[in-house]
Amino acid sequence: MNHTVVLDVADLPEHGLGSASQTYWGTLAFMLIEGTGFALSIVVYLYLMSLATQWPLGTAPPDLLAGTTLTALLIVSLVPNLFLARWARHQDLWKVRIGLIVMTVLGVAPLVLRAFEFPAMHIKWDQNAYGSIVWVMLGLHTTHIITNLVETAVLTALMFSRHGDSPRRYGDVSDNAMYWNFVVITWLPMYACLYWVPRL
Amino acid sequence: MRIVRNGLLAVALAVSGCSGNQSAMDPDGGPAIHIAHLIIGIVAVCGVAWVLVMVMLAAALLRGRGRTGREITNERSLMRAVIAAVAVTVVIVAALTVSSFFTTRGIGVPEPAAMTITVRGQQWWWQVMYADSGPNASFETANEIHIPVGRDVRLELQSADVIHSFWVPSLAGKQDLVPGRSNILLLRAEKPGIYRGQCAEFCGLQHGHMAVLVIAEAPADYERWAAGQRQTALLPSNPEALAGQAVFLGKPCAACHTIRGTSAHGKTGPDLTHIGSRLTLAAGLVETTRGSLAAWIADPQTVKPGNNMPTVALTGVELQQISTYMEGLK
Amino acid sequence: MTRHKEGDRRDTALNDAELQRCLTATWSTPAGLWGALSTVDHKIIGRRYITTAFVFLALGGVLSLLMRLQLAQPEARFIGPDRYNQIFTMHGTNMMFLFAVPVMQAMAIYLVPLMVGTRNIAFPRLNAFSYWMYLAGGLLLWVAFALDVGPDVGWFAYVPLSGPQYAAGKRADIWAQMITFTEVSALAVAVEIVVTVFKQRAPGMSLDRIPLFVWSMLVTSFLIILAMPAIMIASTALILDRLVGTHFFNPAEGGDVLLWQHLFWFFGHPEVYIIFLPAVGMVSTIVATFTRRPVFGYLGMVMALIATGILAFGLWVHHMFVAGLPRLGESFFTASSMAIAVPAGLQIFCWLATMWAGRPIFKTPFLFVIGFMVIFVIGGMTGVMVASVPFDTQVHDTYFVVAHFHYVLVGGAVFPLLGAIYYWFPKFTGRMMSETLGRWTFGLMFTGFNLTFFPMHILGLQGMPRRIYTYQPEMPWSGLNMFISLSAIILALGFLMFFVDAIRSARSGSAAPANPWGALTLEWATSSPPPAYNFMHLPVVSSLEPLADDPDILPVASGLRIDRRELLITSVVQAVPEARESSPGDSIWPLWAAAATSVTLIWSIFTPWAVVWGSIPVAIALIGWFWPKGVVEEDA
Amino acid sequence: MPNEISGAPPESYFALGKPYETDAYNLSQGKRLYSWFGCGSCHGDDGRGGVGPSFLDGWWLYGPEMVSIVASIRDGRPHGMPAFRDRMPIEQIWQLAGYVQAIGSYRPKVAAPSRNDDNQSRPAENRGPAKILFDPGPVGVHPDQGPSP
Repeated sequence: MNHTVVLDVADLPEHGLGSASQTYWGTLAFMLIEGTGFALSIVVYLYLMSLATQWPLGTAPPDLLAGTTLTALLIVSLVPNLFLARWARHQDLWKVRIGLIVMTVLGVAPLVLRAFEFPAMHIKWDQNAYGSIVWVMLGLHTTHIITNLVETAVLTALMFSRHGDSPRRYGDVSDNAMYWNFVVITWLPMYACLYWVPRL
Repeated sequence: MRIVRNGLLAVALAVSGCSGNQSAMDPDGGPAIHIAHLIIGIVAVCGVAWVLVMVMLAAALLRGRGRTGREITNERSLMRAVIAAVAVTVVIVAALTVSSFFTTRGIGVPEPAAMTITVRGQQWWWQVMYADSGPNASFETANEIHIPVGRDVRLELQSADVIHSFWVPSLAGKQDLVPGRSNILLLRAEKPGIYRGQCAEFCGLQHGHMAVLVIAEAPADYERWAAGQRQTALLPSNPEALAGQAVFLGKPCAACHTIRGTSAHGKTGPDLTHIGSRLTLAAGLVETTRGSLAAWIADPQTVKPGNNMPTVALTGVELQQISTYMEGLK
Repeated sequence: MTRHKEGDRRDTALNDAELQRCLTATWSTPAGLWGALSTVDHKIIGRRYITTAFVFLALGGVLSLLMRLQLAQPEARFIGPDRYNQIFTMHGTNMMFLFAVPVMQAMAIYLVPLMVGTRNIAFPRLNAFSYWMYLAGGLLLWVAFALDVGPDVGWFAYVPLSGPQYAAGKRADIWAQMITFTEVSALAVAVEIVVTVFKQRAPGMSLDRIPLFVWSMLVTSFLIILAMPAIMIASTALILDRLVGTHFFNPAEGGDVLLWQHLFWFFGHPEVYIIFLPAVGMVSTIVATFTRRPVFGYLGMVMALIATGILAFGLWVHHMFVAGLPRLGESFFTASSMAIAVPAGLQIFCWLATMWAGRPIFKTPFLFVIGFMVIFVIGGMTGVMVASVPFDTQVHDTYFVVAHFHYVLVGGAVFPLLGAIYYWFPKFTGRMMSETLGRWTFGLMFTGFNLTFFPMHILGLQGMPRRIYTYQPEMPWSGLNMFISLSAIILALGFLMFFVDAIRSARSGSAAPANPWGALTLEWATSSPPPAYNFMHLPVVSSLEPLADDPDILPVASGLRIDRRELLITSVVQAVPEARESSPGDSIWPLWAAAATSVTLIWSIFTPWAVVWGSIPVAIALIGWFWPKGVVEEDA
Repeated sequence: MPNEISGAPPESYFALGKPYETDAYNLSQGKRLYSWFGCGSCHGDDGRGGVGPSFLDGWWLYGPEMVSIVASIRDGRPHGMPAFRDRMPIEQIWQLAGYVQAIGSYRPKVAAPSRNDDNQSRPAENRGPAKILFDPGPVGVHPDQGPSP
């Protein structure tokens, strides 16, 4: 088959940024998968609640302190995160490095608070179905914090290496920031569900 | 009583094989008759629709065969045809939905006041509890449900272990027995007969051997049967059976089975108070005879592999005695 | 952005031979074992995927023959209840999770990048990873079966039967963990396909110029993304119940056994469309080619695909009509289940209109499509029947339903798939399959299938339940069962002939030209089989049928780099070029990552700590995977 | 399985990989036998004891070996444990012994029956309830009461 050239693409950039990047769309797709998972876990929670005669089953509603502090911390962490995303767009190496270090610390802090959240539920996973769903929801979200933390830490290391100053890395940083927004935003309905629904 | 039952059995044998009929297309119960009409209706409509589609397919294929040049087809009339076909589909589907809805209402849920029988599914048999005639008169049987003809019977379906499904196709559609829940099913036989059913939800090893017989009798016959079942077990009259009773009570049998009127109060296995009066053994697996009882007791795991009855070590004589005793528990 | 970097080579000034040599050097997979293990070429992985899926099809077919042997006579003793339960569970699980879904995705892995005119799938390393995960999951299941620890709780694994109390041992855990493997691989492929279709379409391939097969795979991928998390939650809850004593499904402690069914069928019903929609795309493609005209009502077809995808999430309760849910709610699900007949009908009518207006050529792929029409419409009709609550109370969990879903899945998916294999075989291998054997295969399968499965409708109405390992001689079922078992041999012969034909043709079939059928989509614009780089120049598209305008001249783009794996990123709606993007090179890390993940998942059947310790090697493998290696692909 | 006075298991038992201790089928059969034969009426339905000693406190009056558990069930023990010699075949005694050993063991077994679909009063069998619930009691550890957990 003969070819006739009708389009010259030589002037296009060698790497797509933002919505022109595949990883951006891939991250969105994975967020859709995980978001569906989070939503379903909330549905399971509400379903079990609808069957129970009293809720929470056989225990008091969870203590608010640890969970609320964590929620506040997560919301606050959005601010440096948004700055980080902007610096990444501007490809400002030093600011991105600092932002990543801040975000790594802000990834560890919620894990500390999370350790107090499990006991604040006043129930273990093997006591009844309420305990099971509560532990699974907390566990599911904790896994996401940990994965994002590892990713942030690896990116931080990368930004200090010779591979750091490249549009590809800045793209990774902004995708990572987008993912952290997702981790924070999905927590909000879970927080409402875990801490406030039992008090209704 | 026995004569009546044997008569019934003979009729059932003549009609549809020795286990009674088990077919959705051979309905003898109110709900099943309604559903059978619906089935015939939907199958007819869908059958006609299928034939029409096939005619169209054949016509379309034959029409263009061997055609060479690209013929100008009138895309607009094609579009009109497709839209019309979709519209017809919508109408058919809506009509079927409505007719299905009305059938559902027709077979509805019985009055709470109707005669109630509790059926508990167990791996792999049916525990049947009659309790509607006062607390003293309650009794229990297994794998066999007697109901009076022409009366609504409300089955309360429960499960002791996994999910089972109660299905006697000639009388009604199926309904699951779900652990932790209680489901209701309306059963109504329009004429006397023995209706076979079996578990329809996969429930483990012996899911294939979990049959239940519904025996519909004239109300008078039913009352006679129920009166008999309410009695405690007869004290055996012949010495062999008496010896069998002693073996039964001395061996672990009594740990799992109840025989009312004796010291056997086990709850794990079926109530054996009137086991000799039941048509089948091991949930419809074999006919109740002295031989089959002996075979079952001697080696239940070969007769029905995986079932929950353990082998109990018995001598030949003990086996003889215990099966005589069982057979006599009418 | 500098226009030309140093050492940066473009495809503009080269003659064809030189360009081919350079592209081959950049894109081809090295020979040898290491190359095979580290390749990220979507065509190699796609072929591997397809072959593996067909091996599982053959194994699943053997299982079905064993079941037919056991059921041919009443109270047969060829297979005991324990093995039989494993066999039917394996058959269902294998066919759904290891054959039907993977094979459809595998076809997409091979075909979608070609049909949208790009050089590799998006995230090719993830693609390699997904294949290894799929293979590991399949091996887990079959090795377990060979060791007599195959799952025996049904492919639906209803609790409490699959729960801690009634499923002793590790059989149910193996089932649940196998689900995790296939889930991971299916989700990964779904993401790749979505991104490939969104961002890598040839310039000019706007949404209304996407081939119907690609549309169907796009909708399918979204179904996977939205449905699979449900089974992920369900199987995790099951494993937790069994391993660490949670109470999701324990009614005594506030759990619920119907929760499992809701979650399972919220996944399980879309699963049917995950299998069926790709087949719809295949049918559309084959119909268009063999009637010599575009499919009638492109917009309607796309809308029908999307409508089916949306409705698929509103029908799950029709699997639970006899579980004792409120009747009024059930009637709603009757209506929604019936409603899906409308988009399905629309598609059927559009194909009929295409055939009516076209010039049909009766080659083997088209024969399979005709077989599909005959069989699938019956399956659709019985689907309408079981959607009715009262009707379903009589046929649910009987052989009627067995017949119904085999009509839908074999008729609706396997027939189009086999047609698609005959159709694309020349593209996959460069050789034609035998037309004579193809006709025989079709004849045997069509006859064998209908003789095998049609009588099952009658058996179901006669009261024969599913999943029974035997039945008693006094039941009136033995005649039909023997007939079915004998007919199954005809069907098996058809499959055998297909396998013989495929293997023989792959070795010594007649050589195939680039476009043997005169088809009009982009995958036929390159040689058979395509080179490692798919297209010498990336095509530019200006209509729905890019090869229709001028069959000899292909409009293309130029200016891409050839010293690195480069392809074009285009915009989502209009497919306007946005960037030249590199595609990752071969890597062994996906294999290590899959191995580490597999060990973790299998280990976690035995102890929950496996998740903690196993995540360390998984993390190391993933970091190794993503850490930059300083190659040209990382230029930007 | 053997039924001699000592009750020592034969070589074949070890050659088969100690099925009554490691095989989930036998363990879950043992669990059913535990309830069918009314063990719970003295030892508690969950094994925490009552009239008879608890299996979950980490203490074994006659040691945790299979042979001694089998001997206890088969021949009975002083202070009220009846002999089951005539009530169940020796194979079932071994299954029951395996189950009792599993719930009282100091570490969870790989294969064990897991929780019941029932009300829970203790952790599930496969989590090693005796390890979790170990209770040295108010007077501390008795060196004469079997191996310490």
